[in-house]
Amino acid sequence: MIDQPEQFTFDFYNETARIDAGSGDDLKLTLGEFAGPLDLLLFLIKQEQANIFDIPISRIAGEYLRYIRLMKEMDIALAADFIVMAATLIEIKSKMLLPREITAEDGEELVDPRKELVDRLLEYEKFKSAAEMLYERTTIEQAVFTRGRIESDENNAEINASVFNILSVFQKILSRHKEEVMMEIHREEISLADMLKTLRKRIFDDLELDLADLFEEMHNKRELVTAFMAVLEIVRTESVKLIQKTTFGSIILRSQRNPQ
Amino acid sequence: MEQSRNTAALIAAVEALVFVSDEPIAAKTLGEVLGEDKESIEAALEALMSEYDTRESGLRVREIAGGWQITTRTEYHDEVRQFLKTRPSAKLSLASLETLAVIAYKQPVTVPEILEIRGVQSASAIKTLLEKRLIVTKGHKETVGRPMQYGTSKDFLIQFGLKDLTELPSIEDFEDLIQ
Amino acid sequence: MEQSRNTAALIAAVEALVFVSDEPIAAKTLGEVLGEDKESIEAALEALMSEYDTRESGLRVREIAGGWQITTRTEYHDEVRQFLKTRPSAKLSLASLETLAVIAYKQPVTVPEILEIRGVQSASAIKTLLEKRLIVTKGHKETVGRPMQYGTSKDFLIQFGLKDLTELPSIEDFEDLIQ
Repeated sequence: MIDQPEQFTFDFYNETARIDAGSGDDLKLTLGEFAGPLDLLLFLIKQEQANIFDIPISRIAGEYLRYIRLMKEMDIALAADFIVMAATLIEIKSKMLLPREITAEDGEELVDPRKELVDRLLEYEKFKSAAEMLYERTTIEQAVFTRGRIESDENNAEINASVFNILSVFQKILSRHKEEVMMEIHREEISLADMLKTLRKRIFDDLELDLADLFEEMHNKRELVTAFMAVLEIVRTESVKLIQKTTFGSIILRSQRNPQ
Repeated sequence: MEQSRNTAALIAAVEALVFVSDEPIAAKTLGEVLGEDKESIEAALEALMSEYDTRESGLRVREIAGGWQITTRTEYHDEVRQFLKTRPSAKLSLASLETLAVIAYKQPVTVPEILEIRGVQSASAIKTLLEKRLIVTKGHKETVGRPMQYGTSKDFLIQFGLKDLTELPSIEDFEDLIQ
Repeated sequence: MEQSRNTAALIAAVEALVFVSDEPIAAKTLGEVLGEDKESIEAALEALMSEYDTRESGLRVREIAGGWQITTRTEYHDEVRQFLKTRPSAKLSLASLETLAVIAYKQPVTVPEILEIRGVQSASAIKTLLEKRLIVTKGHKETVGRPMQYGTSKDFLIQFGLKDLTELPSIEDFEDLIQ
C-alpha cells in the first residue's frame, strides 16, 4: 500500500461520558476522557427528562454541583472549565430568583437568564452531531483501499512534510538536546505487578541495577511511586539487596542469586 | 503532446495517469500533462467512471479531495482486509472527533474559539489531529496574542471521503436532529 | 470466505486484491485468501486479463515473477513519464527534515551550530537541502573560521505554503498544545 492513510475507528457509544446513578449518593462515574461541562449538563438535562428550552435551573444546578463534589471526592482531576460552569449555573439560578422587572417597553419579552446557556448547549449539540456524522463517514471510508505500491512510487513523492512536521521535529531535537522526556499524553499507567516483573527481569539478567537509572526512566510521579514500591517489594521478597558503596554514592540493587 | 488522440486513447491515457498518481490527481493536471482541454478531460473521466461501474469491476474511479483516484469497491473490503491483514486502527477519541468537527465547520479557527464551543480544553485533541495530518495550521490570527488558526487538510477530505468542503452537510442541518 | 461467489464477483475480488497488493500476487495466495480452488482463480485471472485487453484499457493485468499485477500499458508510457516528471522528487529523510527544521528556526545558522543543536553531523543533509533548493547560503559568519551560514529559500516558503517566515508556527504554539 502506498501510504495508505491511517484509518480511524471510533467507538462512539462507549466513549461518551456516562454517569450511572445508583441509589442515593451511591454513584458510579465513568467520565469519557475529555468530556466537558457541556457534556455533563446535556447528560443531566436528559436524565432529568427536562426540556432544553426550559431548563429547571435550580434542579439541574443542584445535580451539577453534586456531581462536581462527587468527582472531587473521587479525586478526578477537574478541569477549570467545570468550575466556571458551576459558577455560571449559580449565577443564572440567582438571576432567576430575582423578581422579574418590567421592561421599558410594555409587552417586550424579558431576556431569559438561561438564554445564553441554552444557545451554547444547542450550538455544542450541533457539533456533537457533526462529530457523529464524521464518524459514520470514516467508517464507510474504511472499506476503501488504494492501490499497492508500484515502481514509480520509489522515485516520486513530493516533500512529504508539513510545516507542523518541521516544528514538531525541531521541538523533538530541542527536547532531545535538553534530555527532557516529553510526557506523552496518553501514557498507559503501569501497574505494580508489571513494574515488579520488569524489575525482576532486569535484576536477574544484569545482576545489578542502579536505582538512579531506574528512577530516571520513569515518566511521571505516579510511575516513580510505582517503581519505588516495586523496589521495596522486591527487596522484601526476593534475594535482592540494596547496596550503597559510598555515602551519597549511587544505590545499587544487587541480585544475591548465583549467576548461571 | 500529440493532439490526434481518439476518445478511447484519451480515456486509456487518463486511466493510466490516475492509476500511477499516488494521490488523487486533479483534472487540471491531467489536462496539462495530456495537452487536452478541460471538457475532453472531464468527459474522459466520466466515461472512465461509468466504464468501471458497468463492468462491475472490483475497482472504481471516484472524485475525492479535488482529484480523481482509483480505489477498491467497498463490497470487497472483507477480502482486501483479509489479504492485507489490516484492521481498522488508530482510534480517534470523542474529543478529537468533536474538535475536528468544530475545525471543519469553523475554519480557520483558533484554540480559544474551539474552547468556546466545546466548553473544554482541546489542546491534546488538536495535537493528535495535527499528528494525524487531519488538520493543518493556517497562520496566525491578527488579534490579541496572535493565536494560531487551524483548518482541515487534504488528508481530511480523503479520510472522510469528501470531494471538497462544500460536500459537508450544513451545520444547520444538525439542528433538526437535536429536538 | 463464502463459496457462493458467482464468476463476476470472483473476478472483481481478484481484481481488487491484485490492485492493492504491493508485490505481484501469486495465484496460490489469491486462492487462499478467497477460499477458491486453483482452477477458478486461474480462470478468473485469464478473464480479467482479457477484459483489460479487449476494452483497450490504459492498464493491463500481467503475470510476472510468479505473480500477477496491474501495470500501465506501454503505449502510454510517454504520458506517464511526462506526468512523473512534473512531480517534485524524493522524500526528505528524517535527517534532512531535522536539519531543515533547525535552519528554518535558527537562521542564519552555520554548520557547527547545527551540529551543536542536532548532536550529529548534517553535511549530507545540507547538501540535499541545497540541491532541492530548500535552503540557500547566507554569507559567511564573521567569526573564527568564517563558517558559511544557511537560511531557508523562497522555494521553502512555497513548498510549505507559507507567506513569509513569520508564518512558521512558533515553539510557543506547539507548547500550548503540550501543556
